[in-house]
Amino acid sequence: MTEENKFEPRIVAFLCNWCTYAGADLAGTGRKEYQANVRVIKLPCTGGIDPLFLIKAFERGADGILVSGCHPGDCHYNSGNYHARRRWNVYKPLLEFCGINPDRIQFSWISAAEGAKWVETINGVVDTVRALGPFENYQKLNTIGSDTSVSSETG
Amino acid sequence: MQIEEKTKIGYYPGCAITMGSSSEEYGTSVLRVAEEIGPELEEIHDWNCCGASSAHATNHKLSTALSIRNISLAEQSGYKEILAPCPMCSQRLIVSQNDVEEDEELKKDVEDAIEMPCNGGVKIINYLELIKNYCMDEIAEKKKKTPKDLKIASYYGCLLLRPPKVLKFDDPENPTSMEEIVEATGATSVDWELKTNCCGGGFTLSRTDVVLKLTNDILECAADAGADAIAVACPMCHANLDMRQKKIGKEYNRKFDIPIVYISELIGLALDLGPISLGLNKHFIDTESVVNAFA
Amino acid sequence: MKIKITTKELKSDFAEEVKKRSGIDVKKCYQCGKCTAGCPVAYEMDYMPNQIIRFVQIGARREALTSRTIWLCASCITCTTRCPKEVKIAELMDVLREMSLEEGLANPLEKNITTFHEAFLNSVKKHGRISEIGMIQEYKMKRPKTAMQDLLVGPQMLSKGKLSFLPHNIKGKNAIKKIFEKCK
Amino acid sequence: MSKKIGVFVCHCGTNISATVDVEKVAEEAKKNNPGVSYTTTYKYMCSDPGQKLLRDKIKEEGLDGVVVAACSPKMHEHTFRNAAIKTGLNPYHVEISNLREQCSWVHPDKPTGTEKSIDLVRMMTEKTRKDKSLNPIKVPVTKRALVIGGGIAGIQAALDIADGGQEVIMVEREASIGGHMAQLSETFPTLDCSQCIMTPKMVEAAQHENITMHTWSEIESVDGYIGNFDVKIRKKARSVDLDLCTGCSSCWQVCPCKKIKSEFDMGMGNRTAIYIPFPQAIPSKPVIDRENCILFKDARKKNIKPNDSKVCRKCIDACPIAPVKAIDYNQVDEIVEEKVGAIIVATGYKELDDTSLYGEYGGGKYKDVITGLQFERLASASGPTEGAIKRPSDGKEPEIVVFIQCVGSRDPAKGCSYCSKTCCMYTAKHTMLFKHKVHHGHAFVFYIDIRCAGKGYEEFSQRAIEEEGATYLRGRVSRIYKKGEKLVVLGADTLTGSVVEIEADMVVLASAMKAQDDATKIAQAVYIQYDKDKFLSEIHPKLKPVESSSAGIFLAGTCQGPKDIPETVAQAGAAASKVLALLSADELEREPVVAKVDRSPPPVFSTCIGCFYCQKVCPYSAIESEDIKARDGSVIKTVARVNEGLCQGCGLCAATCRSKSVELAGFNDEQIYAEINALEFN
Ligand SMILES: Cc1cc2nc3c(=O)[nH]c(=O)nc-3n(C[C@H](O)[C@H](O)[C@H](O)COP(=O)(O)OP(=O)(O)OC[C@H]3O[C@@H](n4cnc5c(N)ncnc54)[C@H](O)[C@@H]3O)c2cc1C
Ligand SMILES: Cc1cc2nc3c(=O)[nH]c(=O)nc-3n(C[C@H](O)[C@H](O)[C@H](O)COP(=O)(O)OP(=O)(O)OC[C@H]3O[C@@H](n4cnc5c(N)ncnc54)[C@H](O)[C@@H]3O)c2cc1C
Ligand code: SF4
Ligand code: SF4
Ligand code: SF4
Ligand code: SF4
Ligand code: SF4
Ligand code: SF4
Ligand code: SF4
Ligand code: SF4
Repeated sequence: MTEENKFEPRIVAFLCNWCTYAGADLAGTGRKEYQANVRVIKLPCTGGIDPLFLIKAFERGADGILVSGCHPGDCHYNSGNYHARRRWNVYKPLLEFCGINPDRIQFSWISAAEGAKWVETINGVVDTVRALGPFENYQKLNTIGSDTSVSSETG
Repeated sequence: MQIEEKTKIGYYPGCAITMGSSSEEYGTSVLRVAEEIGPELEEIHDWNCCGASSAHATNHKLSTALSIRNISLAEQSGYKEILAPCPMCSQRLIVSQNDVEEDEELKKDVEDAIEMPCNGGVKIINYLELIKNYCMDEIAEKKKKTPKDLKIASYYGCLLLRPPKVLKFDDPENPTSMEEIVEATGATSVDWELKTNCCGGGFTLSRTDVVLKLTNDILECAADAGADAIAVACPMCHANLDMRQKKIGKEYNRKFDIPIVYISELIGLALDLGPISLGLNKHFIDTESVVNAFA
Repeated sequence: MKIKITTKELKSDFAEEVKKRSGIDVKKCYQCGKCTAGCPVAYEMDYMPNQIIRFVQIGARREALTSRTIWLCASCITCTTRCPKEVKIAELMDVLREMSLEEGLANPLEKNITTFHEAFLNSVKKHGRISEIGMIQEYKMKRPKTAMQDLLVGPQMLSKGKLSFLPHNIKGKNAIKKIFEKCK
Repeated sequence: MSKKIGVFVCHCGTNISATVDVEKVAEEAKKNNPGVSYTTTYKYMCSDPGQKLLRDKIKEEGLDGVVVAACSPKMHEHTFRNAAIKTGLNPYHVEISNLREQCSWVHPDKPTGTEKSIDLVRMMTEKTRKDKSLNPIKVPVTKRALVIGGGIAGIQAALDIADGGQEVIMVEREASIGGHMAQLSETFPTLDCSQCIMTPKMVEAAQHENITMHTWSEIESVDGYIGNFDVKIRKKARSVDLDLCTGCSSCWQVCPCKKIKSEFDMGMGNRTAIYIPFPQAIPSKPVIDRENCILFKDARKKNIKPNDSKVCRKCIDACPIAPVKAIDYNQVDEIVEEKVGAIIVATGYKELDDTSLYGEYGGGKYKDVITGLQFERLASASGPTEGAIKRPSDGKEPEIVVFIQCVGSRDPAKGCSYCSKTCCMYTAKHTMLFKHKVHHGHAFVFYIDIRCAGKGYEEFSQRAIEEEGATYLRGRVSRIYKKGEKLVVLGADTLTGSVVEIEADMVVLASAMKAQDDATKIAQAVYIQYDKDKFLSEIHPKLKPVESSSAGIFLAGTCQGPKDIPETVAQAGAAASKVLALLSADELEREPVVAKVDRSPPPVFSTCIGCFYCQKVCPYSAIESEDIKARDGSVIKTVARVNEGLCQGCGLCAATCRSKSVELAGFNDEQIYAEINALEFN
């Protein structure tokens, strides 16, 4: 159990440049403290996120992922975030198929003005994933080898 | 009417510091020091009480008339300057003079009441001003004694300085004139915070509790700043700090033994005038330590 | 504390009346509270000095004239000295006291103070100068509850020759009486 | 060939170094990373010496990739990329690790912050390794500007641009330009008559040879990009031919529909169905209000063409223009297309009019509870009462007027947290105007704070109190109810701790300045952002206050947030100068962060399979189709191609393309995977 307590989830956040990244900056400007488990990757738009990026991140050891962009209707590129969401609907079964509990991937809309929401969201994601425990499927894959079958978390 | 101009300064003691009054040692020492180093003071003939806080607190016109009568008397005697060592008096006289200057109607009413004209042109000064204007060189010249290690907190109170726009004397928040005089006597000035705070003034009889609180604050501050004695230039401040000091101590559980000396007494000591001739025996809190410092 | 202020009060020209009597324009006060902050007696007052000004501003005549504050004001003029808008608060207190007496509104809880002023002025009226002992006597008689106060101080003062039994009478005693008459 | 990467870790004074061990970050950046050939830390990287250090080291160490670990890229990415240019290094080999906003400022624990910083730097280092040189894209500039909105902001901006020698197209939704300023009586802080200073500007704009004005018009659509916008303007059917009409007034004098509430007068006065909004309107030519005109109503009922209706026709009969009348009932909307290089949005504000919001103030039930703008119309010499202050209910002169500040502003419970910034001042003004007109009147103002920060403003509000005798009461009004002819206002004066009850004759609400109802529509039409209150967003509140998030589109006036006329005019001037700067060049450079479709050598030509999914998702219609032809002209393949002028670099296409044939420069898959791989979580 002590092992459990020590678990610190590793979170990757894919953020759009215009809204959420700026929102995260604002949290900084406002000196709003949050859990340090997150590593941010900035993209012009969440619509430009290839779902394979997410799978790759899990493969590299992430325990959870946040994708966050502008509010609907506020997208810097008009409709990018909408596409992101739609694509997510298409790829969700794919991720589940890959043995990834969809709770490990969260989406949110955080505008450049919502520093506090960023803090709330990121803390939420960290807590959720902490509760889910480490995502070990891919690590096992890497370390043990291909002969071990991967048990699906979602089952 | 032809008035003969005088070089002497009109002396307005006011009720509190005349002989046989509660603060007579102030008057005694002022006159004694003036005898020694000038300037020549001459009591204004038949002066009356300025009405002090009771008059201005309840009747502006009366307060003004009572004060102006004294100024008009001085005017008629040809004085160009009046010394009023009691700050209450000097403040009342100056404010009244200012009020009639600003208010033509008031001036008429007052002249009618006192049945004398009031032409202005007489300057009213307080005791610190007198010393600063006339006596600093004389003190330096005629000083005979230098106290050993005597730390003095200069306490101005309110009325010497306020209202500043009318009195136009020293810096109302950080005055220094008393310290300059203290240092001229050879004593050391201590830096302390409450030197312009109010002591409760005229509430000594009616709201003794208020006076006790305010004077306690002042005594504590001076004591904490390391003062051996407090110098004052006001009979009310003196009365409140000196006469009530024991009671303050009792009320606030702190024993004070801080002599309260008039600035004129300090000058007198430096000039080596006898302590008794300065009235130093009339204090409630023993002044021996101060007298001894000049030995 | 709750006061109800209605159009009648708000429209009354109390402020104008005060201005006429004293030249003090309370409208200038923007209620910053600096006067109160520096007032040595504020801790004892029922209304803060700035509230007294506020009462005058909004025509709350009764509240101002029946307050204990106006009597507790020690006339130290700290407030006037520091007011950023150059409102003469201390001087305003004078006017309010005057009006309060005229209208018989002086707060009975501060009777000590009003009595003291009376006794003081009576002495001046009688003699032209203060007879301290006479004044104290009058005051103590009128405020018997205070009679026991300062029992220790009085004799000490006498022994030090600081209280004389003889009043200082001035020559122009009558002139002083006249002044009192004319300045009623 | 492996890159030589330099890592520069900034202390930012102590902003970073207090919670991040910068030395350790620099050290770790080098460890196990042969690509990193140089690391250092520096107190202030963005300072001149900091930039010089960067330049010197690029040259001395022969760096061909740089990571600056400092503040947010939004702060200084530009600075450091520009520094790189001076050394000859392509700026897109410079990347920023955000150690300040997203690490040191939010993680006070030093070991934690240090560990995260090390990760962030490693991720950027890996990305940098994959960075490619990119060259700015040059696009031509159409030397003409569009100004949307003809209030004082739009007029000022248009005049400034026109005086600068460039052409301006101005689009105003209403029948006249002028906006809210034309409605005002006298204006703070100088109390000069609004019309007197406004009208000359309106006339000047109308007559300026460089300004083309479209009133009664709206933006239909905006396409294109900075320097090259295609604008479609809908000229709504005015029913009056602006070329023929002389503004003789015959028509509106005869119009029998006289009881229509005038929008310009905020419903305090009436107008006819054919009307000019106000006497000084520009153009001073009428429009027919088709909703209310008898003839149009008849035509709608009978479902016939308006001109075939036989009812009324008084206006056309009165029109003296011959042989063709200036009135044309059958006129239809017209779409005008314009090309412009820059756009200024100056669509202004609206006054809070949702009366239901304030049920406690009568919720619109009491006629004598009016808004600030209504009071302006009452006080205006050219208003419905010719400047006399009269109660709407019975036309009597009010003696006691209560003004309530912050109505709809600073009221989070009613959904509005911001301060409208102008109402403290205009309320002070209103009390003065009232006192000037009703000498025996009493003005009472309920306020929470008096916010009059501006040159001469504090003095202005104090004047209202000290000289003009307005009584200010500190507190918000809780309730207004009617008692006979009077309105009882229940408020408080928190300064005395008293309940205040005023029997008023009239109440004026300092109603909030709100964003226009269609603000979001305009924002979406021109691709710009807006804030939680629907005011249009500037890109940086301090350093780019008139720039929107879309290149080439600028903001002026109250569409960006509440402000008064001086500030509006200043901002309009600023926006105009930005436009003039933009239009001064024949072509401009754009960031090369754009998509590109693969072109391979024959026989493949392109990996693109021509599915055009990318085209479907591109929000800017930047994807075109291109035929790859053989020498003989026969089409070998039809593939996608990105129009670099239109592409805004969102990356949607790249994420969509299944054959991985389109990639976004600066954020290609290789770069992103490099970042992900660098996570080193395992
Ligand atoms: C009661 C009151 C009193 C005031 N008094 C003063 C004062 O005394 N002094 C002072 O300095 N300021 C005062 N102000 C503030 C002043 O009104 C504004 O600062 C100023 O009018 C803002 O001008 P603007 O051009 O930004 O907006 P507006 O005046 O609102 O102009 C916007 C224009 O854009 C048009 N428009 C809107 N949407 C579109 C669209 N989609 N397409 C085309 N056109 C569109 C509108 O029709 C309008 O003509 C007052 C405000 C109020 C509410
Ligand atoms: C304590 C404080 C905190 C502040 N905080 C903020 C804040 O958080 N956010 C914010 O937006 N604003 C803030 N401000 C306001 C901000 O400082 C000013 O708005 C801004 O600096 C004004 O810039 P400026 O260029 O007009 O003037 P300045 O910064 O004063 O620049 C004027 C320059 O001109 C030079 N100069 C002067 N006279 C001459 C001459 N005769 N010849 C040649 N050169 C001359 C000066 O040396 C100086 O370099 C703050 C101000 C203060 C006082
Ligand atoms: S200091 Fe002056 S302005 Fe401030 S509250 Fe007192 S009187 Fe009013
Ligand atoms: S004059 Fe009165 S109100 Fe003013 S500070 Fe002194 S005691 Fe207070
Ligand atoms: S570069 Fe950024 S982090 Fe470094 S000193 Fe400048 S502002 Fe601070
Ligand atoms: S009558 Fe004809 S010309 Fe005259 S204003 Fe009307 S439309 Fe214009
Ligand atoms: S047709 Fe008649 S109602 Fe309609 S605008 Fe003309 S005059 Fe007015
Ligand atoms: S400007 Fe004044 S009245 Fe308007 S919202 Fe702000 S504080 Fe309230
Ligand atoms: S999505 Fe890819 S393959 Fe399809 S047209 Fe676009 S670039 Fe070509
Ligand atoms: S990146 Fe692609 S989808 Fe986005 S604007 Fe450019 S071409 Fe269109």
